[in-house]
Amino acid sequence: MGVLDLLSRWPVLQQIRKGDLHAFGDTARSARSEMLQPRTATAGRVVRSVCPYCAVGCGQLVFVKDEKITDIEGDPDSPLSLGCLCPKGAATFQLVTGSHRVKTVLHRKPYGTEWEAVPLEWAMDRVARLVKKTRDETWEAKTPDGHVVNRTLGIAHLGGATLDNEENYLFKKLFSALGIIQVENQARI
Amino acid sequence: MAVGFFTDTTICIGCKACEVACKQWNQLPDDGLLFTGMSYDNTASLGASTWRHVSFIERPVPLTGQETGLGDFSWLLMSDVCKHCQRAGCLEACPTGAILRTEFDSVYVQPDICNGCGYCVVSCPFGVIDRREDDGRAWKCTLCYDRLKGGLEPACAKACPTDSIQFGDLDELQDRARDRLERLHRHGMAEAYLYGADAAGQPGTEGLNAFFLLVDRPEVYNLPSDPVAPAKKAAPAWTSMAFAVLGMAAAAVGAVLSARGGGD
Amino acid sequence: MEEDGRHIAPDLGLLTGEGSQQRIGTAGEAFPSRTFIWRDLPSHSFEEEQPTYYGRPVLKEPVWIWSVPVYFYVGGTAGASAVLAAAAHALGEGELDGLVKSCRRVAAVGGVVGSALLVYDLGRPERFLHMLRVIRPTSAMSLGSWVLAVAASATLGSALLAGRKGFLGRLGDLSGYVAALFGMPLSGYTAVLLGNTAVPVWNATRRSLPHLFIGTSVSGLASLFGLLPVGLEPQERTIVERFGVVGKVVDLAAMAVVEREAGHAEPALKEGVSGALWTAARILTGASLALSLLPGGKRARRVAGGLLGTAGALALRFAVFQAGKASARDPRATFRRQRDSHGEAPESSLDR
Amino acid sequence: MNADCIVIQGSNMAECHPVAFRWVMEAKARGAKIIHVDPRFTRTSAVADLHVPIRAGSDVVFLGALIRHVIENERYFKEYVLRYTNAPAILKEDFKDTEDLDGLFSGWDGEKGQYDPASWGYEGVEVGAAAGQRESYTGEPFSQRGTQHGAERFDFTLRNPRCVFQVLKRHFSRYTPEIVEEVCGIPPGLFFKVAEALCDSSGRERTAAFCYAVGWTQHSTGVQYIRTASILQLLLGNIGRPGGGILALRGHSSIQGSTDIPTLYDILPGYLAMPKDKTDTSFEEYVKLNDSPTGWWSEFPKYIVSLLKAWFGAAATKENGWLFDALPRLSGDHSHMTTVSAMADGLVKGYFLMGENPTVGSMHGAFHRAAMRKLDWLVVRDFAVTESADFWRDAPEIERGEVRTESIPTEVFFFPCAAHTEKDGSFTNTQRLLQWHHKAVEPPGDCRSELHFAWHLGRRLRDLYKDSTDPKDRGLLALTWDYPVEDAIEEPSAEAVLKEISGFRVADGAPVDGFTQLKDDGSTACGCWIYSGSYKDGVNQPARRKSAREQSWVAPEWGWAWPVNRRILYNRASADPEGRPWSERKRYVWWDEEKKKWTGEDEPDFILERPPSYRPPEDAQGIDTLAGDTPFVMQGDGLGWLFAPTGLMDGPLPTHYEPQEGVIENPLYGQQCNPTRMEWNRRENPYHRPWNDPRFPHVITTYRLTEHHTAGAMSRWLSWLSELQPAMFCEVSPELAREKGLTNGGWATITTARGEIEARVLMTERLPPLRMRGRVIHQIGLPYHWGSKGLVRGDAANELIAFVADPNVSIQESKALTGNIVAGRRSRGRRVVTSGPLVPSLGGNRDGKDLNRDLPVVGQKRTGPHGISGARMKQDEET
Repeated sequence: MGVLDLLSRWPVLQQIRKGDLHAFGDTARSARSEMLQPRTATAGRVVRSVCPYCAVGCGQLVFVKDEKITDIEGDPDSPLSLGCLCPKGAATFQLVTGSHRVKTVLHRKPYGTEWEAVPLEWAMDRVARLVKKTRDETWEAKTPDGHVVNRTLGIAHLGGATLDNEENYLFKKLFSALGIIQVENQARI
Repeated sequence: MAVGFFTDTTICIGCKACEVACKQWNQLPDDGLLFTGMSYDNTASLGASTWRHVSFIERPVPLTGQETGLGDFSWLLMSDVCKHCQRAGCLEACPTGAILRTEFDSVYVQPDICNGCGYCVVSCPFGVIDRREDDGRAWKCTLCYDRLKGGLEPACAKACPTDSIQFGDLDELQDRARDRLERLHRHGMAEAYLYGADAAGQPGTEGLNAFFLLVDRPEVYNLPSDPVAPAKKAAPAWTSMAFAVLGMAAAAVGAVLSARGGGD
Repeated sequence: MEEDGRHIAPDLGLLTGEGSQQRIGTAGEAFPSRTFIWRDLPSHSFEEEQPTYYGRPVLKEPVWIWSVPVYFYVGGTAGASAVLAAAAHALGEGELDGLVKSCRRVAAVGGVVGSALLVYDLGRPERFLHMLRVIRPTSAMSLGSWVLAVAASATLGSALLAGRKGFLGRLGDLSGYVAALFGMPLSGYTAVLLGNTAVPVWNATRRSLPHLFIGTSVSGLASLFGLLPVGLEPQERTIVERFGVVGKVVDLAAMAVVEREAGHAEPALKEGVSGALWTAARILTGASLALSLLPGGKRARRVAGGLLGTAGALALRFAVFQAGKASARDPRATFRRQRDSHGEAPESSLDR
Repeated sequence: MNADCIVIQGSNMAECHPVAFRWVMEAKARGAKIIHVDPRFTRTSAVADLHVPIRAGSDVVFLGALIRHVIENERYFKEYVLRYTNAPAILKEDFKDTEDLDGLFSGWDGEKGQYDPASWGYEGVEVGAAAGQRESYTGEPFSQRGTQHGAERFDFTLRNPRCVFQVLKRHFSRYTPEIVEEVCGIPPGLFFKVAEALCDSSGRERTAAFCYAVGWTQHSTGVQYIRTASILQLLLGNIGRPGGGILALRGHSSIQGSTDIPTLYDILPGYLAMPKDKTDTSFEEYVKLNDSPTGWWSEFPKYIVSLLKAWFGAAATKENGWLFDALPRLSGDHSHMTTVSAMADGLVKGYFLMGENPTVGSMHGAFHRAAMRKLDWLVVRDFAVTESADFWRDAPEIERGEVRTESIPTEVFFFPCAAHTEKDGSFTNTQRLLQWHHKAVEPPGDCRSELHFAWHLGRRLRDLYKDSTDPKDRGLLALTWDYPVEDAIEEPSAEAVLKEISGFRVADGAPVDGFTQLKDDGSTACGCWIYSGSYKDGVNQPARRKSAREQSWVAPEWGWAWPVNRRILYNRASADPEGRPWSERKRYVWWDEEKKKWTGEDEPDFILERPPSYRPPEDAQGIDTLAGDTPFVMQGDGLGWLFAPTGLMDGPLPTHYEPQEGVIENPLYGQQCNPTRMEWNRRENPYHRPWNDPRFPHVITTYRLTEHHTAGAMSRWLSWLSELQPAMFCEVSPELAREKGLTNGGWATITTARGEIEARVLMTERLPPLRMRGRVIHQIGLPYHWGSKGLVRGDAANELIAFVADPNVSIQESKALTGNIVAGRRSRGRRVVTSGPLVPSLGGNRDGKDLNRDLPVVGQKRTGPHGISGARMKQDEET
């Protein structure tokens, strides 16, 4: 009986029934409020992570639901941060899920005026060929005064302070093997 | 059981982690990218989309216990929030029952009920709750009602790096606050005091569930010195209305009778 | 990219938090009061004597729009009308049916239009029924909503059934009296509603405001009759006019009291838009009173008096409304009132 | 935090590291005194007990005066100084101090423009010239590296005029409180307060700590800033003890890791030197120069061999010198600024930018863009298109029409990167703690990790070269590159890489427990010896997450700290020479007489079974030379160096030099600036006068805000952060504002010879004008987070900064320079880089005769390639 049902849920009637003069509490509560719970409770999984901003290395908990991130907050178990985060760390959710993130590779032709979206594979191949070309053209086996240097000064790298150790390791390993020595990062700056 | 915040402004470093942690958890929008020129405060005030707000007060007055080569100068930092008053103006004003007092003794606005009548906005003696025109509903700090239901502490208190914002059982917080105050007084900081810690300290609201430790007058932090939940003073208004309407009735009767009389 | 102030890519993050449903347009329209830049040295906002926080408001301005003060007028008039109708019906011995009928009509129209105006002001009009979800004795608006609901339906009934014979007629008369009973608070509760807020000028004047509003309701009704093309018997006219004179006198007297009570919030009644409106109201009401006191019953005089009176009543409602906004913007109005122990705290605890 | 006093100098800790600052506040709650020495009154000062405003660039004077105070008043920790530092060591007779040479040390070579440190050594100990020269190429100031032995003669009475202690005393004798007032603008009263607080909080029972950040490093003499603090802390006995030390607060999640496993030109993983062309002609030569007969570096061969095995696998054999010849060689400075100059001169054709935004984050953005316009190709990897990626169409000079997009030949690639939540990997935090972050979700679209990029690029290149027999490609083809890949996107396994970094036995691939198990016979492979053990027992140690509540305050089971999970370095010093804790209150590690081994709260930083009583026999080699009471095991002599006999480019003792662009003449010495500083004398990089430049009368200092992150690529796009600091602004005092007609919230334009930027004005007393020598010197504060992109936009402060660097680590000077400020918005003024000098030059870079940065003897430095002059300039190529 829809109408009766509706009436029975009418807070005023409950007020009268319970003799609740002010209706400050339960009688005023809606079904939604009744069911309310933290979204972390419904997350599929929690992944342990580290804040990507500064070098304090505060612990973070990443809550994932349906392969999407629903919340990122401090990890109370971390002896460094005990669950605290600074404003940047607290904004990590926006950093990793923000609509500012570009999701396709962009390419600007020489003398071009616009970016063009290009396939990842093509771009990787292109970069590899450019590296080879530049390396071969600028290879320096010996210095003018005859010292062995086997290197190229034609290619340089900047960056690493925000990368993982494993990533820096592969770069240093690869670039050293390629004879690229101008490898630098923010630590110098 | 009653829970709340104790915000100790003497250890606040004004990092605004609370503001962002709150926005992140509640997924609130920014409320304007405006440079205000008010020290480092570009949020200006609490509002419908800003439930934690950090104030920055540059004072030409020294802070007890601190010495600086600048001479008479100090920088007061304070994270403000909804006070979740014992006598809450907004709660008592809300005609729809959208605002209620939760099982945690906090004051919560139900977004599915609020119809945006705007009466709570004028009834809050702290100017906390606000209606966002483009949304049409009234919003304010929920004390992370959803988190509390899940046994979690509110986002701002959790994030606060220096524990300037402390969350917990109200009685326990009050004890902690008194100890802290006592300690500060012992160290010569006579100006320190608790704001709204209990009914005695703030009869107008009968105490705040979110109270503060301050070192200058409330107005300096944009807080009222003696806020009162409007409904506490409703009686005289109703009484004088009663007299007035009776007067009106009398006038009506009088007008009719006199005219009839005159008609004879 | 849809600018929602959160900028979350739907394929990467979920928006399910408490505030995630908050709709936003541009920040500008959301916070008109925020578009300002502090031009002075930050530490200069610090005044030893009367500190404020960069002069920013401590309170939030009322978010209500024009329809609210208009409702004050309409609702008040309707209430007064219902009362007069009942009085005339009770004491008229059937000779004042014309007056009764038109009063009931005015009340009925007022009830309907008033409700409409309130719904229009809501942030979420579709939820207007929530007003009757609970009864909160602490909330003047809650009580007012119930009063309006009953009064509006009663006036409607009384108007529709006016002049019927038999049972329906008696039913109409009954609802007429019900309407009068609820019409009385209807014409005055809005003053209490304003008085029971944190807005300095309203709160300070919460004792005198009801008298002001009732007076305006009465004078507003009388002035309205001056304009309405309704054929009233001379006797009926006299009733209305005498009723009106009382209203206008109360009005002017109450204004003086209100000014005195306002205290630190008085500037709101003297300066700016609200100040101008306040003065205008006083002049208009005074003028219309003068007119209605002149002897003779020329129609032109009645119309003129009606115009002045109506304008005065409306001006007064808007004056009070605007004064509220102005005093909410001024932090000192709040701070100084409380320092002068208009709050609850004992003197001693105010020394900090 | 167990410190009793914390001095924060050169850092705005509360703003830049709020969560780390939590522990400072905790210490404060326990009664510790917090002192903040900073030109500005910041959010750190707001909660400090004592704030000392100091002129940017004068810290060495302040710290030097503290050292003098400690020595003159005999407040140093005598037993600690005598036994644990080289204070008693006797120096060579021919050593000359700055006292004697008006700001120079002995060994200055005007030709090379650098020092020959031979005369800085201990008496009777020869420092090979090769070492000296090699040091001149070594990037990081690794004094303990090389053939440096301990001193042979000591004077434990510390009376010998040639012992380190007396030299130190004499060197700092002129750093008086009066000089502090004159140079730093600090009244003696304040100075003594700091000095006493420090001394009172040091000794057996108490410890004091220093915290610094780029406020110390970003100076033309930055390394010496830290050296000064180290000397002070050694004298006070605050190194290697709980609540003591010198904490570097670093700005990026893995900036420590990117130094340990360097994306830096001059070192290999684990701070092993990159080979140099002239000296490291063969593996044997290289080892000979880097090996050390004494101290921990005697283990060097094991580390380099294991590294080469890790890289070249089976191809690396003893016969072919472990393929050492496949490594490229350095021939001078190849640091960032040098590289950019080379780029501007057209030598660099291709450039990789991995999550870095130099046109905003590095000094002199306009010069960076000018250089990048010379590139054939540029690869940028980031979250969104940064200013650096868009340099070809979104730049001031293009906006002004000085450069046309259509005329820029560079081919540009933008690769979207994966977030830390979309990949596995480890960060190393500022306390050397490795922490693993796990992949939470798949990266969207074509976003990929740098691991993915590096590995697949390598895979492709090895494929392109696979048939090559050219010796130059030998290393690439020999490279061990067979990491397992996961998922559809073929993501290489980060854990597999970690295993290689940590090290394993070549025979069976079993992980090693730590670097003590590494061998120099090729039987072990290890990608970074200091990280050895991070994959101990096949367990991903950095991923350990035992709750803080379930373990001791040292929390050894959370993540993994290098070396061997040690949390405090040199912690042997927390016990007295006999191995007992200095005091109960400060017990940390100690010698356990029953068990006959070192034990304690932390992993002892010492040979576990070596008793305090051990003394090395005459014929001792390697680590056996370390006595039982020499805690500084990495040093050749196991002692803390008050005096650095080798390893530093600009002298064995810290000396105050004014910044490249200063406001006063150096009151201490005739030598105005660091004689060995690196300059780039080029048209695009004009310098102001060394001091009193009428065009640029004010001091400019740059800094960060809590609400943004460095160059802003991770914060300017986020509304929750942007709304908190929505506009580029400059902080000025009311006095300066009045003088220049600036209004709060209005616009101002700040200029240097390099460029001009506009900013909102924020008037405040927090940045007071300095009163020095009767003059009022105004300071201008500039946060540097903004650029032309993102939700909130503004000019980049770094446009103003010149190329000039510290000689030891080539770090730029951005914390103290000069400039001018005027009311109003940026003009259409043309820039020096694109269109010749912005302002009339005053007698070129080397300035007029009256104002010299250098003494005549120094002044004749030659200019090398790319206009570089300075200590690490390549000597063999003239231009």
